[in-house]
Amino acid sequence: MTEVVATIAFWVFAITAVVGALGVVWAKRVFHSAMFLTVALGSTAAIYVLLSADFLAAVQILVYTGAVVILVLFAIMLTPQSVELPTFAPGGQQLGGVIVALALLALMIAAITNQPWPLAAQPLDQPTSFGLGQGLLTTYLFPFELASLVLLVAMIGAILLARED
Amino acid sequence: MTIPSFLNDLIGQIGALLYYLLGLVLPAWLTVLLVTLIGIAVAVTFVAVLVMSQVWAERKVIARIQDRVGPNRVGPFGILQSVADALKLLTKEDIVPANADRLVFALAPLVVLVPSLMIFAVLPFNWDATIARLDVGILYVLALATFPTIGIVMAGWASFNNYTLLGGMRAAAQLISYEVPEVLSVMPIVLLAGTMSLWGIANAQQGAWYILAPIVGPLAFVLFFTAGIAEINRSPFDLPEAESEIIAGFHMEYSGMRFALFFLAEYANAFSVSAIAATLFFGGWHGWILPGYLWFVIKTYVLFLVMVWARGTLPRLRYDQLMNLAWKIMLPLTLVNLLLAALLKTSGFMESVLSFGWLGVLILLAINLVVVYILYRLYNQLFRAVRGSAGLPLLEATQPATQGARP
Amino acid sequence: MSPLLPLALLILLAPFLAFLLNAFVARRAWALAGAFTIIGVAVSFITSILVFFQVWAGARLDLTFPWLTIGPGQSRAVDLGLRIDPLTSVMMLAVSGVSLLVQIYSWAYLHETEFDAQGHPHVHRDPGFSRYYCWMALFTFSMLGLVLGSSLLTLFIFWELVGLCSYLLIGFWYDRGRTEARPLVAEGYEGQYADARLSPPEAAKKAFLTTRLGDLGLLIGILYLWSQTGTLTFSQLEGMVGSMPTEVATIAALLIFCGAVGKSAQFPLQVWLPDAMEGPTPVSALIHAATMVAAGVYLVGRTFFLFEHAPVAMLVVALIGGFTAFFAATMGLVNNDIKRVMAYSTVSQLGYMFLALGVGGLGAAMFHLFSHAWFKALLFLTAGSVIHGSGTQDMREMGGLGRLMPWTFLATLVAGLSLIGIPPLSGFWSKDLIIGAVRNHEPVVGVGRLFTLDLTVTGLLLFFALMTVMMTAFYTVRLLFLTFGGRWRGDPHLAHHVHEAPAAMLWPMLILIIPSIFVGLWGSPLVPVGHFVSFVEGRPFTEEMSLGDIALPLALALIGIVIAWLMYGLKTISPARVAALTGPLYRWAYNKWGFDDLYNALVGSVVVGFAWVVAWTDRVVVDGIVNWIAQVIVAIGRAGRVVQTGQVQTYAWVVFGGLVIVAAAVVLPTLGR
Amino acid sequence: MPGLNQFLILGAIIFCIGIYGALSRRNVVVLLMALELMLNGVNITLVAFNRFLTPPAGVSSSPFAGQMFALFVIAVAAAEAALGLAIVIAVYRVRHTVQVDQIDALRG
Repeated sequence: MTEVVATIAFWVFAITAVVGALGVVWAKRVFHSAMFLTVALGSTAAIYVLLSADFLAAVQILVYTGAVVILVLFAIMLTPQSVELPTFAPGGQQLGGVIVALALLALMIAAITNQPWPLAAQPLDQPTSFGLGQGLLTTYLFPFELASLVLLVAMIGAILLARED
Repeated sequence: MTIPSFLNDLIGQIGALLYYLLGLVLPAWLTVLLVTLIGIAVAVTFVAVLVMSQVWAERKVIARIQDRVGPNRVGPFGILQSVADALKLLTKEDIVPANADRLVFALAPLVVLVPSLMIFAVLPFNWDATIARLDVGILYVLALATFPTIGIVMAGWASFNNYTLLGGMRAAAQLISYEVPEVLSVMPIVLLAGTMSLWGIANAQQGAWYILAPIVGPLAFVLFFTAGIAEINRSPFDLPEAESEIIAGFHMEYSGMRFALFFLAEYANAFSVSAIAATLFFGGWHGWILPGYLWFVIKTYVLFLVMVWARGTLPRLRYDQLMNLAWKIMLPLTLVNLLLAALLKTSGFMESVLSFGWLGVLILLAINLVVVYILYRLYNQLFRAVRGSAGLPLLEATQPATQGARP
Repeated sequence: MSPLLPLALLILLAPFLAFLLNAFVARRAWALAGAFTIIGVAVSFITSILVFFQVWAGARLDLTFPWLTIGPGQSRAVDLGLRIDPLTSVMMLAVSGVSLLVQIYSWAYLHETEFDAQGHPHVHRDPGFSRYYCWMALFTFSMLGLVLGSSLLTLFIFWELVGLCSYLLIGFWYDRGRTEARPLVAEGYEGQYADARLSPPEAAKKAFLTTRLGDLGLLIGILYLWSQTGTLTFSQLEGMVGSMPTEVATIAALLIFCGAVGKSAQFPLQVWLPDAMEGPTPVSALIHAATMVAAGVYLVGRTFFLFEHAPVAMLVVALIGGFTAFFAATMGLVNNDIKRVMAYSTVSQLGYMFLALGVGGLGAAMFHLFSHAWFKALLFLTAGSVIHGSGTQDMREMGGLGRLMPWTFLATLVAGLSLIGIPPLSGFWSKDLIIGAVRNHEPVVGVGRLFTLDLTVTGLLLFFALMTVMMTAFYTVRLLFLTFGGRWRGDPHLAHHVHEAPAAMLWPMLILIIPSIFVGLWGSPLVPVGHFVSFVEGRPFTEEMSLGDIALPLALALIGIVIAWLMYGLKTISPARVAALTGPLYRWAYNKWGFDDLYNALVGSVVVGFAWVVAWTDRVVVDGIVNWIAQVIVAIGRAGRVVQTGQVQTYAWVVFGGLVIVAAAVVLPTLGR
Repeated sequence: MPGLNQFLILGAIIFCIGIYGALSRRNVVVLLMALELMLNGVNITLVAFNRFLTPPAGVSSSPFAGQMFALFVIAVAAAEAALGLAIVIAVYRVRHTVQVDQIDALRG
């Protein structure tokens, strides 16, 4: 029964995610792109939940919708376009982009479907926050510190870049 | 417990009953679906009712603070006043500005409202009356608390109006700034409880509420509550809708039903923030005699009234003051608090004290009172010192106020 | 661990510390700088005395540690280390002792007295005062390290260090230009000219480069020796030398001797020492008379076991030493510059030591080195005081100083007589030992008999030695008469400015008189205690002194004295006439046997020509290639800039396209499976 | 219940859409959004792996390696967004445009 729910949920959120992504790419106005981005990211979070990565889902929302999207909105509002400029690149570039993207997609799908994955006996469904915390402070301590350093540097850099004068 | 057990487990009992009855006639999945839908409906109605009561309470209290009578026409003590308002709003015409971005304009209120409803899913009304005992409950709440920001920005942008845009940007900036201290101020409690699920946290306060944790508890509470108030743009942090500056801010162009949604969301948020605070610091459902959910609701309401009190007494902050408070005062304090919490946890001080039972609780209380008093005196000293030396109050910008705010 | 080790370290570190302090702390504080150096050197002198007595009592130190180990299995080691044995202890005594006195002397010497138009004296300190003491400390440290080194490498390091210090100190007055030839203001020498002299920097470069030639030989020798034996420590080498093929020993010995030749200004590399006199006189006294120039002798003495094993090398040493002694003396005869005369005498005395080494008289050579260090240093100090007092260094402009600066005169007299070899002054004993060694040395190569004169190499060497004795006597007495005898010939205005040296300069000289007199007794049969030679060579030594051995040199010396007396004292023979008679010879000697001109010509033609060719190659060929490459690259860049559209998305497109290709390369092959 | 492949393909699709967006839009802000999309695709893949695959012995002691990676990716993404947008604003302040084809000072 939960199977059914999960399947339904997967397809719903998968489709919303893809639609959101396409919306980001195709929306005429930048603001709409941002909206669609929110949709895509939110449904990604839902997908995480389906993958029983609830902590990650929460973080995803917290970071992306809470911070990244807001920042994007800020940037949009702070950089008004005086004249209406073409939002899309010329056709040739479009075509190139499509070709590359599709080719890569085809290759990936082929690889995914042909790969004999070493599947686990049964999917891993256990509360993650404890394990993640454990890992962050033991095995992955160094990457953890590194990440914090990266964030610090990014913060300072952003401040330096964006300040007036 | 002196009260009958079914009272203690009201919601759960009803749900079970309903499930049983429907199960007699319908296939399983349909039953689940129906019960879920009914649950959602109940939740929404519950919230709506809640909000009405809040609105009434707030108006009454504010009125008393301002030495007025407040609503007293509709129903006894004007209890039904908010119902009337709601009806009025529902029946009003729905105006959309000419060159507004219709879709976004329409979506904005929902984006604001839905998450604030979703938060209710994890509120532990009682040890057995928690809809979802989410493992990452508090994180889930904080995550959802960020959605309204987007909604507000959407509203501000879609209304195609300078004031609304300003309001939206203000809201965005404010919320982004206050998210940081909010999250960080919760962490000490998570550290002490050793879990992130609200239910777990509430459950862990069997012995003593975390407000009693020496220094850590009160500090965390003050920080969290302040940040929470700022998060939901309530006075004194209501810059996004500062009447005297930008008229009504982001929801200036909204009217009727859509405005009602904003309104609803605002009070729902107020409730959920108070509820979370009650859960984190005041032991959720823990109490004596009365059933747990009553305790929960009572605590929540008390905290909500504190919010009202603040709104009634405090003036609105200036923009630079707002930012300075977030980044220069609250953020460092939260970090310090986290450190203290780690010390407390590792020292096992609380456990050892609580081993004395209620005596221990009193000891903790005494400690906290002393600390609070000392800090209060210190703050006053500091305040005077700063005023005396730099001629600047503590909460103002480091640059002379003449330069003014920089939105 | 030997009890000597801390002492050795103290000896080394005291001056080094002084150097550091001077270099980094006392750059402005001149008095402090001087004090540091003097104290540091004094410490090492006292310690050297302690060490000497311990060594006398039989203590030894031979400490080596591998500086780096290389080769298959870290098999071969390059060692550094310290070694103390009688030779070292004696050298340390001389070095630190002389150095100490010179440091004290320099304090006053570096305070120039100048006279303004009214003739009032103005004492002004040399601006480079701290610099001077800084380098002096460094030199003392290096010299002590040189004698303390227990391996050829250690020795070489300090060898180069002393070379550096010599360079720095010769060029101490780097801001002074050349001294052009100027007409003399000296009665009796009207129309003559004081010689032109190099500027200190030039002299420094000359000294540095010339010695570098020899050092190159030494370095090659060290490498060769190491490649042959795999070790550089003296003790191990000494052990191996027995099993070493003679030709190897010979090559090594000759190469090492190259270094000695360079450092000790032996023929044919003697040209630098006279010009090195451009440095301050105390420097000449310490470095270019007593210690550094003697380092060559010490080197040969240190590696003497090698030479003993290589007769041919010994012969070469003897011949070069003898010849140098001879021809340096000839140049000393005719030169008029007081310091240069002494420089030539130094060269010739060093030649003497090499001669002694060449004929197997290690002890004799070392003893002459030891005694010579004292009296030659004294001689230079007196010269310094003379120059300081009279303001000129051309002897023709002096005269009559004996009355004006009696103490200096006394010191010069003692030192000079000791140099000549008048008994019982120290020079006599050491020289006597050498001549004895030469005489007892059995001929290696004979040229057969011609008439009745035994024309063996020994004969030749003996001839050199004895002639040198005579000439030494001549030029020393000549110096004495010209400088101190007669009356003041120089500029009359300066006459009343001539003054005796100040105490700080005087005392070191007076102290130095003592060793100049008594050191010799150590090497004489008169003293019962252990003879110097037996002390240094570590074998019982008894010297049989036939009357002839003493009489012949003495007679020759007296002849020289008398001639000089006649020419410069009584003036019965006019030097001018002598010069006129022996015209070509005189000029030949006066022009230093034309060596400077020869080398200048060599350098001027060959080296410069070669350099021109090299420069041309560099300019045209090398630079040409480089420029061509650069142009090619620029062209490529020009072609390539077309690709750089500056459009981020173009770049990104290329990146992802590359990603696609790579992915295809990875994925497609796997699809079959 | 959908299996590993569906999730992987979903990730791939989102990733490729991100590439397409990054290549075909002109507004720098949109470019950044497309980048975020690509990162999300990667994240989905990582988390899916984490759930469905057993890491080979000795590769990682934690059962949550994949989620850990995703976590770090998110952190880096946040940093990247902050910096990117800061740069965008700085550029806008100088050149008054965020059209990527007008920001070509590096043209050779």
